[in-house]
Amino acid sequence: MALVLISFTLIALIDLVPLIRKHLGHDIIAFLLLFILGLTIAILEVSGVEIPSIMLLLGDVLKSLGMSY
Amino acid sequence: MIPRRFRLLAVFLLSLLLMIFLSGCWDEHELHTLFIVTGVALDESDDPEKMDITVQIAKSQSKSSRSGDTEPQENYIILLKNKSGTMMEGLMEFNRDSSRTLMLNHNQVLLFGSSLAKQGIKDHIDLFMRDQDSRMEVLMIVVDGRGEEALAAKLSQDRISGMFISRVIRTMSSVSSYYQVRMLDFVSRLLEETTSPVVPIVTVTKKGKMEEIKITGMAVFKGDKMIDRLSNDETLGYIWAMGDVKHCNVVTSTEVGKAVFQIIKLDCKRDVKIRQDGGIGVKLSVNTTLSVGEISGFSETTSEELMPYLVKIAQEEIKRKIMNSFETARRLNADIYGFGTSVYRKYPKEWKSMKDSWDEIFSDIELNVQVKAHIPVTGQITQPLGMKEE
Amino acid sequence: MFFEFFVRKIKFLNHYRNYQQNNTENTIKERPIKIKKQLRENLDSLKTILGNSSDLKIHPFRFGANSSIAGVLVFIDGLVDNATLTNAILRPVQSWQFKDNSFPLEDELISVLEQEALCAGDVEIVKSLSDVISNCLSGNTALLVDGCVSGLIVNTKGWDKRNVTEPNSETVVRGPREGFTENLRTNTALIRRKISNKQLRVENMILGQKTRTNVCLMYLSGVVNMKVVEAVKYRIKHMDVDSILESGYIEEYIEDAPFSPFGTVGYSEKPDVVAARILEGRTAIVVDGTPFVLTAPMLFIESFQTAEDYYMRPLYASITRILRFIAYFITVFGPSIYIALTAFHQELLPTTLLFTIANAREGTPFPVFIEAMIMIFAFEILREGGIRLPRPVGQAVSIVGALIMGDAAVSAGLVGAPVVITVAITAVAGFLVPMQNESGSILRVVMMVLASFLGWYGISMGFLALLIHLGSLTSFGVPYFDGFAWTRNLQDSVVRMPLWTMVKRPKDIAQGDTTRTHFFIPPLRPYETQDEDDPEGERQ
Amino acid sequence: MRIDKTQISGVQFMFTVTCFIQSSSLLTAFLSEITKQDSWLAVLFGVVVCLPLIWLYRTLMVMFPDYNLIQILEEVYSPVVGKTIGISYAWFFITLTALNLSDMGSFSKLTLMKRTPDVVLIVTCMLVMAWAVKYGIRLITQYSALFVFVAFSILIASVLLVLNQINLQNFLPMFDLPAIKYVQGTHIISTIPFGELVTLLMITPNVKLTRRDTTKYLFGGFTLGWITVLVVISRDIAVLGNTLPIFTLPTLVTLRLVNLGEALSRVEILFAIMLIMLLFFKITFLYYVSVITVAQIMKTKSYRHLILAAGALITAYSFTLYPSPLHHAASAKEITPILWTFFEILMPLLTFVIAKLRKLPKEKEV
Repeated sequence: MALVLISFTLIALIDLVPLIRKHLGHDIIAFLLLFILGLTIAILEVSGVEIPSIMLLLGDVLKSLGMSY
Repeated sequence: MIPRRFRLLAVFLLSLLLMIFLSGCWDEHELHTLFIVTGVALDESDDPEKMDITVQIAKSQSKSSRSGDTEPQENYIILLKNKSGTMMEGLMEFNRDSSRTLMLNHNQVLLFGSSLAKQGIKDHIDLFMRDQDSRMEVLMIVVDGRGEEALAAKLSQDRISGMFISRVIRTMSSVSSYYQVRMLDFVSRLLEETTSPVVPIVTVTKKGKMEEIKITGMAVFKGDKMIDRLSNDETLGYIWAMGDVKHCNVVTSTEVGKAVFQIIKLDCKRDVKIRQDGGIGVKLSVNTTLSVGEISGFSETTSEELMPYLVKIAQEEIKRKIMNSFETARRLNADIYGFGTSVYRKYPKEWKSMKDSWDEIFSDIELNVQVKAHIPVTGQITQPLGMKEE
Repeated sequence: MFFEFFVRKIKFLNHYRNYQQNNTENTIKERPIKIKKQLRENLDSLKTILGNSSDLKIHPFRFGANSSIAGVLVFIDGLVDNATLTNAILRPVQSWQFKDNSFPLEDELISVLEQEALCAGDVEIVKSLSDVISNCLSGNTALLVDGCVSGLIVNTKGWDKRNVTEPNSETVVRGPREGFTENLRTNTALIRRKISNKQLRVENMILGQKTRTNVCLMYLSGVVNMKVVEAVKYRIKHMDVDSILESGYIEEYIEDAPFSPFGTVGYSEKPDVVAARILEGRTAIVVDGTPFVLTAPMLFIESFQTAEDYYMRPLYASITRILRFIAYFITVFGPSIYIALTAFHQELLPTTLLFTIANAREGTPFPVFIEAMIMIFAFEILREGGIRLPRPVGQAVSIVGALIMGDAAVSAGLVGAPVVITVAITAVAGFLVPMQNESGSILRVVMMVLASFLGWYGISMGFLALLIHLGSLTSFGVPYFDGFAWTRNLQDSVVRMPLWTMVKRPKDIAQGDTTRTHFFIPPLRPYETQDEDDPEGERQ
Repeated sequence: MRIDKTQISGVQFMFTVTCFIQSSSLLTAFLSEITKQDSWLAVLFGVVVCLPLIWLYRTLMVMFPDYNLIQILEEVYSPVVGKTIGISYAWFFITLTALNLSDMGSFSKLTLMKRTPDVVLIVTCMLVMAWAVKYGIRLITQYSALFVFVAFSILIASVLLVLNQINLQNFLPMFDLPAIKYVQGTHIISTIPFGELVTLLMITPNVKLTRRDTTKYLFGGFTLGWITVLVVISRDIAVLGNTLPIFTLPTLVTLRLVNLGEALSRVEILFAIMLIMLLFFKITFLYYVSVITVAQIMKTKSYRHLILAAGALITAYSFTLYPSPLHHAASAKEITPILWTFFEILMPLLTFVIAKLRKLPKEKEV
């Protein structure tokens, strides 16, 4: 957990700070999008929450549509 | 661009992070914490639920303790034994009870006591296939008697019997690759369902203070259970029928004399056919190049007659041996040749109906062996001593 | 606290960078002091400027009709050649007579002296005392005459210098044996003698506020990539350095990647090597006072090309070059692979070899990594010891170190024999590529650390990271690792093709005249004459 | 707007294609489990199926030489629709990266580092890759030729080394499996290694080639790639025979069987080196493409700031993809081919048709 937090803090320090300094709106949004998504998944993962596999979910959907081997 | 200060700071901190991550060394195992396993033997145990597991470990010789050359044999190997239901449990127990971890990567041979082999070995080899540590090319051997005896054997030729057996087998595999039964080959045969695996069988005999290990034929399996064995002679017939033989002797003796030929090259073409009556006909055309190794007798034959005669008796002998071993196979109803697979490859459609009744079809196979021998080389002398002129 | 230090350091670097960028053209220039009419005044100010240095010689004399004119010779003792001084200046000036007995006036006197009296080829008129001083300091002699506001500078340079000898750092079996000396002019002359081409440019500049070192930029105009020359000049101009004692000083100020283990400026001690590089379109930087001449841009592949590669026949040269690549690979990855194999992946060793190693390792007290580290460390100590010591003693050190210590350590069971062998091979392999010795020693340790953590995986990652780093490096705008990108300059990369196949100069380095020869001409066979049907007959 | 300004040459482009296909060719278990001894036939079918597909990609590259895929989508559909499709592509690329990354992790774990946690292997690898992505497309593609060269030499060496164990009988019987298996096998091979070439459309602006050269290099690279796949699969079938389907890494087992005397055994490390290198290349490329895609959709000034965040996302995401390698294998056989068909075949085809109908690109024709 600590490691995850440290590494994400580091990433924010490295990339976000200069972005904010330069006032690059688009870049900040793109960065935050990726960052928050990654952080959420990582934290959920570390704290032991079972994250459903997207691939398997999609597979179930496809199967229910009858598209499968 | 990222400002320089952040970049430097980042590189520094990231490498720090890396260091924290890396400080595990999960896979590090130094050599002196390992036991190098050179042989594993599985035997029947008095407890029917369990089996006896023996592992042979090559002991490393510390330099300082290498006092003299005449060290007792016991110091070269360590034997560990225990009794357990499955292989995995056995290994766990070994690791618990010994000062070092067992390393199976260099395991040379997997020995089965003949009594265990008769009960079936499929369940015991699963671990060896699944575990990444062990390799598919480990040799499978059946020991006449108990496998642990072979591992404990003191040999005059090699200090470690596991290495010895694997070297013997590898030497034999230059004669025919069918002597070398790796786990992969065994599994491949098992997967073919109709084919009976054959595995070399070794016998340990006492010879003074030392022991001797010899290959004494092949164990024939039906499924994963050993049912019988081929003698050395029958084994020759078997490998000739499988083809691709080099450096092998053909010993013939007739009333007029004895001749030993050496096979330079032997190929066997196999042709399976579905007969009119639904049975299978197999035609083996053996094409071989021989050299004359030794001739004695034949004093009544002239030199012109000699060569055709030699060819004839060699052909007959080869054919006889092949037929011999085939009869044994038929008697055991074990398709050691993989005829079933040949049929499957040639007639995949018909095969589906034959597969289930293969045992009956096999016992009804019509085998037709044709041998063609050439003897281009007679060795350094052309005729045996004392042969008639003209 | 630790971070604070780091941040401060980085802040400083940043600040310095800005300073460098703003500080384009305000190098401190002393205001020139004019030469005065009174000789005495001049001498006084000279003495105050130079302080009463004992090697400053001021030689007063009189000349002209009736010795009516007072003059002085100003020079630094030891830097001037006394014979030249006497024969070129003193004797002709003192015996010189005015032709028409008319006494030339002041400044006229100086030019008359220059044109008529002096027996020297390299004479210059200067008007400021600072020029006088700087010239004197570089070995010239100044002639000042009472009543004149200008002086004469005569080239009398003649200090003790080393002869052109065979260089120690790059010895050859076949090829020229001369090496550069510490003297700038000798060095430029050595290059000039190899390339007597009108396009060879020599640009002079003086660097170092305190040392005032002469530095020459040499390149073949029309062949050289002018962007590189501009970049070199630009970087040299922005150097803010007070002393230059060796070309390494300059190298550090102009290189592309100061923190990389790989040097991006080449150097050589041999005129033929430098000449060859200039002919390929590189720029040479000759620095006074050192026999090492810098060349830029430098490619990674250059470290593996030796002068002898081109003097030997191509087949063997290619083999030795491949050998050098393998050696470099061994020197970087040797110990780490050993660690990975013995501590992580024993399954990859052949069984018999494993027994051998296991026997050797039995009873040694340290883990493999520590063992290898100790041996590498010991080797570096021995090497350093051997280099700095006088040669006979150095040999003794290596004998003691290599033979006695190594053997004793093994037989005492402190380290295993295989690790000694590995380190020894690694060390020897490193000497095959002397240019990359530094990077080799650093990377070796890095790889060992990686291997000790992650085994083969660590080595693979290290290798890939190394590739990335190499790929990202540039030397004066030219990709550093480009010779290995497999798509260009193939005739002279991993193998050396025959010289007649190298039709083009290396890409990116040369610009303009990139063709070496116009035709791809293999050697003619002796019986082959210029027939009509010779497809290449028209090349005549 | 060009986010990454580095340029790559035609040869580099060609070897990139080859490298890309090669890297997936070595994990052939997906295919060999289904089509068994006829896998090589499936590869050939796949090649035949993919030739028009590659031609489609090539046409899109030639039609829009200055646009990457996202820009093409925005041009062909309206910006809003294009962006929506673009986001789905972003997901596709990120998922591809994550999939390959977890492949890399599990492969390394299986062959080299049995007890090391996945996280360590993946994070280490990701950091190195982030470093590579930072320098732009040129850096990584300039090594494609080297990697292809190494891969080919190892491949040839491995074929020679197992020559004595090859049994051509293992290819028999041909066409014995139900037809649906061949369809499935062909589908897998055409979507998993070959169809992933759709990612190349993201680097079109970095490749300045004429129409002819594009065709030449694209198909040249593709040919080299499929030949590798074919050789690898045929070799494995010839050596392993009917045991082929039971192994998770057939190639590794094949190389383990190499045994020419005691010294020349245990060469599987070659395979490990090769696969790590090739996978590294592929993941770096995909990583780069993912970052560029996100940057393109969000219209950012530079992509460099997104590298680490995207890397973190991909790393975290790769752990959630499949609960176990078994699921991975099952899904690769049944689900992924169908899903990928949308991105790799349908979408480009649709785009092409609509672009033709709308007579795009308009001003470029001049």
